[in-house]
Amino acid sequence: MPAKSQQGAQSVSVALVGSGGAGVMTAGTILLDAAAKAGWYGLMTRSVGPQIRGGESAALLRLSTTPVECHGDSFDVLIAVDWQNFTRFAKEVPLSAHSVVLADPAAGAPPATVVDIGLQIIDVPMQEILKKVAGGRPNMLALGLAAAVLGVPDDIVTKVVERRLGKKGGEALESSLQSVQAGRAAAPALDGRFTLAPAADATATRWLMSGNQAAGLGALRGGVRFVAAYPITPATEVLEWMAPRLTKLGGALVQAEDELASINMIIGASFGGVPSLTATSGPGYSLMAESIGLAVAAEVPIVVVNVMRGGPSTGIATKSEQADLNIAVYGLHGDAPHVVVAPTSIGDCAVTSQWAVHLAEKLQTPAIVLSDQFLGQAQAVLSPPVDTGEGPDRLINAAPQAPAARYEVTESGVSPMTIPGVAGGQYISESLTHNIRGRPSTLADDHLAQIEKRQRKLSTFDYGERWADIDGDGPIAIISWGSCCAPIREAISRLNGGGKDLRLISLRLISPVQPERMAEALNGVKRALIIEQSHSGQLYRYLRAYYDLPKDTQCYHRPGPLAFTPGEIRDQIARMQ
Amino acid sequence: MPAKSQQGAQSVSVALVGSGGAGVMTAGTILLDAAAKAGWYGLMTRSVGPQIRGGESAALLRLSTTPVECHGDSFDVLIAVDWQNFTRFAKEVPLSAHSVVLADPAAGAPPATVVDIGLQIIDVPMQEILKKVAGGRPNMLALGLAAAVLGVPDDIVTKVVERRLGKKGGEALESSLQSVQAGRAAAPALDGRFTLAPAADATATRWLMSGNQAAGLGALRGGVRFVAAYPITPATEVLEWMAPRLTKLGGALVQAEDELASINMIIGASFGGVPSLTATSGPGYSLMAESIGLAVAAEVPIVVVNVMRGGPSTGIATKSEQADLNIAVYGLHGDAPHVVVAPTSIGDCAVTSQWAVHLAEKLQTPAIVLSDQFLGQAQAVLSPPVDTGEGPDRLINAAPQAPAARYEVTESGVSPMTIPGVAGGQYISESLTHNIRGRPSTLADDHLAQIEKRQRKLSTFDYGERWADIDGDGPIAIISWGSCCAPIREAISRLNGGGKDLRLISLRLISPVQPERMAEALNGVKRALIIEQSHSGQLYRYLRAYYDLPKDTQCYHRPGPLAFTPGEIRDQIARMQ
Amino acid sequence: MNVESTAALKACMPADYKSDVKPVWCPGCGDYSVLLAMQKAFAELGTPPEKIALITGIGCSSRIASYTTCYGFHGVHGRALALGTGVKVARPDLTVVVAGGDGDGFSIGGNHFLHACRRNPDLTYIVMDNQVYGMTKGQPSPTTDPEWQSALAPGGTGIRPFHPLVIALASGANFVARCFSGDPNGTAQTLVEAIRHPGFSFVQILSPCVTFRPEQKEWRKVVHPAPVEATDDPARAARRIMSDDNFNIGILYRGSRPPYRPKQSETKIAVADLEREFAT
Amino acid sequence: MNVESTAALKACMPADYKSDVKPVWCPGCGDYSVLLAMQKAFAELGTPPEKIALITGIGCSSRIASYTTCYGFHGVHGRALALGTGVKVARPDLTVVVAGGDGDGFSIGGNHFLHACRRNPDLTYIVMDNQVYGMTKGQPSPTTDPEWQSALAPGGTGIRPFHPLVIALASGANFVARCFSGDPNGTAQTLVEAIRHPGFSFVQILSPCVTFRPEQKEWRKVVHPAPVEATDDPARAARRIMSDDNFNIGILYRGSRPPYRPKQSETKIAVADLEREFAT
Ligand SMILES: Cc1ncc(C[n+]2csc(CCOP(=O)(O)OP(=O)(O)O)c2C)c(N)n1
Ligand SMILES: Cc1ncc(C[n+]2csc(CCOP(=O)(O)OP(=O)(O)O)c2C)c(N)n1
Ligand code: SF4
Ligand code: SF4
Ligand SMILES: [Mg+2]
Ligand SMILES: [Mg+2]
Repeated sequence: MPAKSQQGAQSVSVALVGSGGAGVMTAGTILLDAAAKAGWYGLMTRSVGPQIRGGESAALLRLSTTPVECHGDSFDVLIAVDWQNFTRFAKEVPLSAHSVVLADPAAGAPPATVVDIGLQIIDVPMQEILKKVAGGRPNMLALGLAAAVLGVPDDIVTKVVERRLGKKGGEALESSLQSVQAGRAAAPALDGRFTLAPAADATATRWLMSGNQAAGLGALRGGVRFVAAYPITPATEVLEWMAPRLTKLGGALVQAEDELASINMIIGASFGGVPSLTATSGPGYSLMAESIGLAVAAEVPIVVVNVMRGGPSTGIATKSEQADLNIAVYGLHGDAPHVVVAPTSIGDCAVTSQWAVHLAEKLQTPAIVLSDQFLGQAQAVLSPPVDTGEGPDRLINAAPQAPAARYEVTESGVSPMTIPGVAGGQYISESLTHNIRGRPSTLADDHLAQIEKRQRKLSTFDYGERWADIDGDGPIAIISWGSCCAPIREAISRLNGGGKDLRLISLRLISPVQPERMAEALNGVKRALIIEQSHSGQLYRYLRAYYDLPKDTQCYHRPGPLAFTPGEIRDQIARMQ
Repeated sequence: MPAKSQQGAQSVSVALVGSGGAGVMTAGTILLDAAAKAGWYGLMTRSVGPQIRGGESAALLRLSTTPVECHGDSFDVLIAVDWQNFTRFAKEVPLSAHSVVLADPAAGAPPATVVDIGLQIIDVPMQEILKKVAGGRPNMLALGLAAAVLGVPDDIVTKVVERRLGKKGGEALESSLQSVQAGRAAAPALDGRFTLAPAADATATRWLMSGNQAAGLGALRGGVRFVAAYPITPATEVLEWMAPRLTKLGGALVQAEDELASINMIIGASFGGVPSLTATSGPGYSLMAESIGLAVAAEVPIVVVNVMRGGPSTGIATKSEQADLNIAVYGLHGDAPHVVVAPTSIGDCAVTSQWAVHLAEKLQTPAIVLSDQFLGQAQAVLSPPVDTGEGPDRLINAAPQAPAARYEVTESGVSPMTIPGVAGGQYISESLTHNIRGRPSTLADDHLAQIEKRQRKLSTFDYGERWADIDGDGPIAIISWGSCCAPIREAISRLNGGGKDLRLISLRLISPVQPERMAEALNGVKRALIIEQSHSGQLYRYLRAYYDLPKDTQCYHRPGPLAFTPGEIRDQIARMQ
Repeated sequence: MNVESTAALKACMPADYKSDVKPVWCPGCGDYSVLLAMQKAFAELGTPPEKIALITGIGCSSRIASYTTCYGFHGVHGRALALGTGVKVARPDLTVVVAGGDGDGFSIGGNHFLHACRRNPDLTYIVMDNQVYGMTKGQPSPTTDPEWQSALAPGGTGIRPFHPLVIALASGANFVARCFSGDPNGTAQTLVEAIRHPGFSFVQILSPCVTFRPEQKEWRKVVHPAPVEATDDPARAARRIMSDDNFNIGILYRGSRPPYRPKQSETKIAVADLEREFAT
Repeated sequence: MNVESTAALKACMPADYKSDVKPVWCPGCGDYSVLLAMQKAFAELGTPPEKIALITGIGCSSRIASYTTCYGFHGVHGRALALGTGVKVARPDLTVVVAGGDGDGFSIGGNHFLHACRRNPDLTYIVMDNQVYGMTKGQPSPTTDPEWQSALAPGGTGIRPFHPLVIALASGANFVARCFSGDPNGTAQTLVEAIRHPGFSFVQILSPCVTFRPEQKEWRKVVHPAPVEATDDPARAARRIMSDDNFNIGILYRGSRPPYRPKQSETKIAVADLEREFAT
């Protein structure tokens, strides 16, 4: 049930469902955009069926007076244009006895599972109403209904519809606007139960973006100017967002023939001196493993964004899971230390990917960004993620003395690099075990010296405070990462007393481990709970391998595809308290 | 210093060094073979330089009255045909003040590092001597020297030379035999210091084989009849040994275009009902990762032998390291449980690979055999590894009722499989998340049911006693694996009182973990020492993640390429005691 | 009717090869007709579904296996030909058909295509070519024309398209044909011949993606039968194909290379016989 | 003399491109002469070593980068063309030469070969073809004849050899030549032309493996200059190559496709300009 005050609700969840492809998604996007303009924050995810096009789909929105990055325990309002295949994604649209359903009786009776909840079902004769609108659109009618119920101002909705659908031309636009109005007119009076309160900082700048776009932006901010990639769900939008923008920045994106090519193309480009990135998901990441190891051994900076989806194998391409932690951390043959970072929120995809570029360049190593489908494909209205100002700070030897010692053993472990074109700096970037000059060697001493150097540069680097976000200082620590962080934050804030006995550690730096910082972060902690979306508890096992965790450490983990809800997590925490 | 009794030494180490390619290796092989015929056990490894052919090389032998699978702390006898590039592999031929060097003064002075040891250097004018033998061969002269020093009977050496070099024809054979005799005649009297005592069980059957051959034999015993592979050092011999033998057994080996093809070919063949295997090393294994995950998800039995070499990346192809444990255990995207086993000795490569076939087939999952270059390429004279009698015991539904539920959720977690060709059993072997009928599904329930089933079949299977070899029952446990086990066994037996306070756990089943058996194995243990050949302590971290180790657990680990010596390990153990 | 368990007992009908799974394909997708053609071909061949292994990669087109009643494998992206080769070598008694899309077969799977043509296993490879990555929502594939606009390649790729038939011939395919999904009967007939032909048979089927390449609906108007009979001279076939308009439909080449069969020795032995070689 | 730091100041000599690393190659290996030819070609081009990026895979032949004074990359097996494409796109100012063996380029690397030909980046690809895997001690490669005996393929592979030049032409290579390592001067001359030619230039160099294919020492006797001049008609070039004896040495095709350059927009912007699109 939405918290309701005199000023209206703090947050409201609305699901727009209906078959026929993009219809409800368009309505949802307009609603989200309008809400942003009206000063609210918000989140929209989509649920699609197996059909490539035209199958069932649902736009799942949550609008809020404060920043919001997860859905609630149940949806307040469900607007069903039709019920086609609703059962397929019913679990993604949890409803409660307090929910309200607006549905067209002409589209058939609501499914028994919905009726049985005992919620309020209000008939809205949508098809009937639309008969009166020339070219009437059910999705726009649903938009009008939702806007009315939530109290999103008319003029703002109209403006957004005009901007977004304007290119469709006069008549189409006109019937859309009329459908919206018809929806508004048909909306039932619900005592303002779902009307949103005004946002506290309604005039502050808001951005509407997905995590995948944010990751692209962060990479460009960090200095990436070359991308090679092979399309894969749910990472393709990172690439499709970057492609046209790179050409405007003087960079380039090459669609490679496969992931083996894309990873090697970026290694080549980075060897040439240009900060480079690829984006993929589990199956593609697996194919890149051998050559990520090459970048480790040859010490070539690269960034690989893995937007995790359900696994194993082809798995569930359109849904989220956090089960690629193992392969990201441990998935290279030989001893091959490298950097793994993970965004802690949708907006943080920008900050974390910018940081990844910086770390890769600074440490001359691959940096893996482990995002996930939820973060990547959710659309959010959020405060603009900061530009950290960090760029590709590569240690370059601009005036080399021959013979070049490309792999010189230095105290920091970082060896100055020369860039092709510069005389006297020639060297071979080498995949074989090599000596300081990059000459192949099978000597134990050379092998050890280079292996130690590569470990040292990672272990001794000062990653600063950004390794994790730490909230609270209670004796019970929750450790988590990625898209799990948002529902955990909400669960904590809901707990009695604002969860004062809790402390949340949202990890951003997964590898290398930070034992000292963790010890400090766990100072005073008696019990710990690790929360993650994997069946085998990958994060828990990893932390256990490398950190000294409190004796009483538990792990709550389960696979995808369903996202965690704040309520589900609150129950887990309550059990600890 | 070799243990010396009235009956002679228990074991003697001899290094034959010299440039010019295979010469000393041939001599070494003959010596090993002859020693076997004379009733001893033995081991031979080779050290080669970077040159593809004709570079420096060394045959490193150890002959013993009891089974032996590692070199000693130093070599007793070094026979140098010449000193070319000796420094490149000097670390692999440790010498002590008790060692004896036989060298031709005409080939130049011994390197200072050798002289400085203060050992006995005996001049043998090899070139001079060979002038008197038509077509004289330095390597055969070295063989004669070695045979004389060690006391390998003349007639046996002659017989082996005849058998092995017979095909070279009359004159070549004649000059070889004469060179051997010339060597014998030139051998200095060394007070029988390095004469081997007769073996205890001199008449027992002995086999001369490498670990790679043993792995091939085990696979064939287990029922493998299809192999697809791409050549790679140091795994190629598994394939080259199997290829002609498979054709004789009615099976087939296909050389694939790359590892992506080879792994998929064996998955296809196994789907077709034929137990299948591939063999590779780190770089090739990395490339297979995506499709090993396919075999996990689609539940297709396959065996992948990874003969580990130095890493990361191309690394050191010809030397041993144990740094692919991480990728073998954790290297698949998504939650993808599978079997990982590792041979504990050269002969055990046969037993472990046979077991791997059995487990893969029984559990319908990929089984990874983690061998290493030392085990794989060392030649040993050993007691014949047993045929365990285990075959491909796949759970087959021979009389299926349509509709087929290929991925039926069973208590054991193993779903009966139908084989193409059988009517009514048709199903789709599916890489997408699927329901029990193999139909693609994105439902949380189906996803969980199949993920749990795949974990359950591995976790609940009874692996029996073979999960580890446990020697001793003292309060200090040493846990190790692969080629480390042999020097550890020797170190323990050397320790005062035969290391009674020690207990050695040589792991054969790496994954899935066996917490109960380990707890039992660690019963009464106060302290533990984990020993492994990796820079990052991969085994230690893995055990820490999944097992409850004693509070006082230490890890001794370093990278390759040098093998551990018993003395090095004894020192580590001594520190614990 | 329980198709699966009775199929072997009676004459096969196209419907016997159709499963109860609803395709995920968009309404109007060319792949529906490919499925139909495949069913007709299997029925005409009279091979019962359990004797057919239909092996696919990943993509819209690669979903086809699920929609049949054959044994099938929906593997990973780009590796179907390797899977299929493994099946065929291990089980020469099965009819192996490998199918997928242009991205699956010519982009990520290009190497296996080259080497399958060369190796010449006795199987049939069907590529449903829509000149786009359908499944991932509209990126250019190797057969896409260089000017085609897309989010990933604004302004077009500028890259010359891959010519599957020419490459197939140059690498040694033993049977080469082009079909159009809009003609399921003709396609079925070609598939029958392709499957019957020994060795590696390659069939490119132009199969429109109505969602991301709606202009391909026009293909119906431009396809036409190949003006001449299939040749058994690869050079002539290549010349013809290189100079045709890419809409020439028919069997274009029939070769006579013997199919790949791994060597087998005359003398068979038991594993225990191998042990002798290790005795010292 | 410190070659590396003074190279840019003076006319380049072949010796300026030779490093102090001793090759691992067997005495008599054909690759020594390829190295010599490469040095001569670089000297004649006058490109200083620091402006050359020599990118290789894994194999005996792929060791060549170490033996020069150029910038180099000794990557992983089979991916040299992808590495080289990345270098060239990111750094169009560099002269990019990719080199390796027949296993590296046509077996594991076959897909990148196809797509590099098609994509046509301005680089030169040299394959030292010895029809064997030298580095791993003698297994058949795609160019090995089907009867060749080896431990891995007893009785021969029975598989038709891969024809690199035909595939290169069919996939769009812009310059195609065949050389023999035993003729370092001729090879050097061809390399000069290949490197100068815009777009993707492919040069197959027959380079004997004296250790695992000693019979290749006889190549010296059978190679002969191509009887006709290079053509600019790919079909004609293909026909000629398909019917020649595989020992025809010379430049066989010169095309005129413009090299690959990723699209660049006229208007340049700053990253901050992108932020506006997110504002609501
Ligand atoms: C290794 C890997 N990379 C990328 C993908 C994503 N992916 C799925 S299908 C596909 C392309 C499909 O195109 P095509 O083969 O032409 O089939 P179509 O959908 O057009 O029928 C891609 C890139 C994947 N599943 N696996
Ligand atoms: C992924 C991977 N697979 C296999 C190998 C082993 N390997 C190294 S070189 C080589 C083949 C070399 O043949 P070629 O490219 O013809 O070069 P050559 O040695 O004949 O010059 C192979 C298979 C490897 N290094 N990496
Ligand atoms: S996206 Fe294209 S190829 Fe895929 S199902 Fe739809 S129409 Fe067919
Ligand atoms: S093995 Fe062959 S290719 Fe390799 S270096 Fe020796 S001769 Fe040359
Ligand atoms: Mg397609
Ligand atoms: Mg070769």
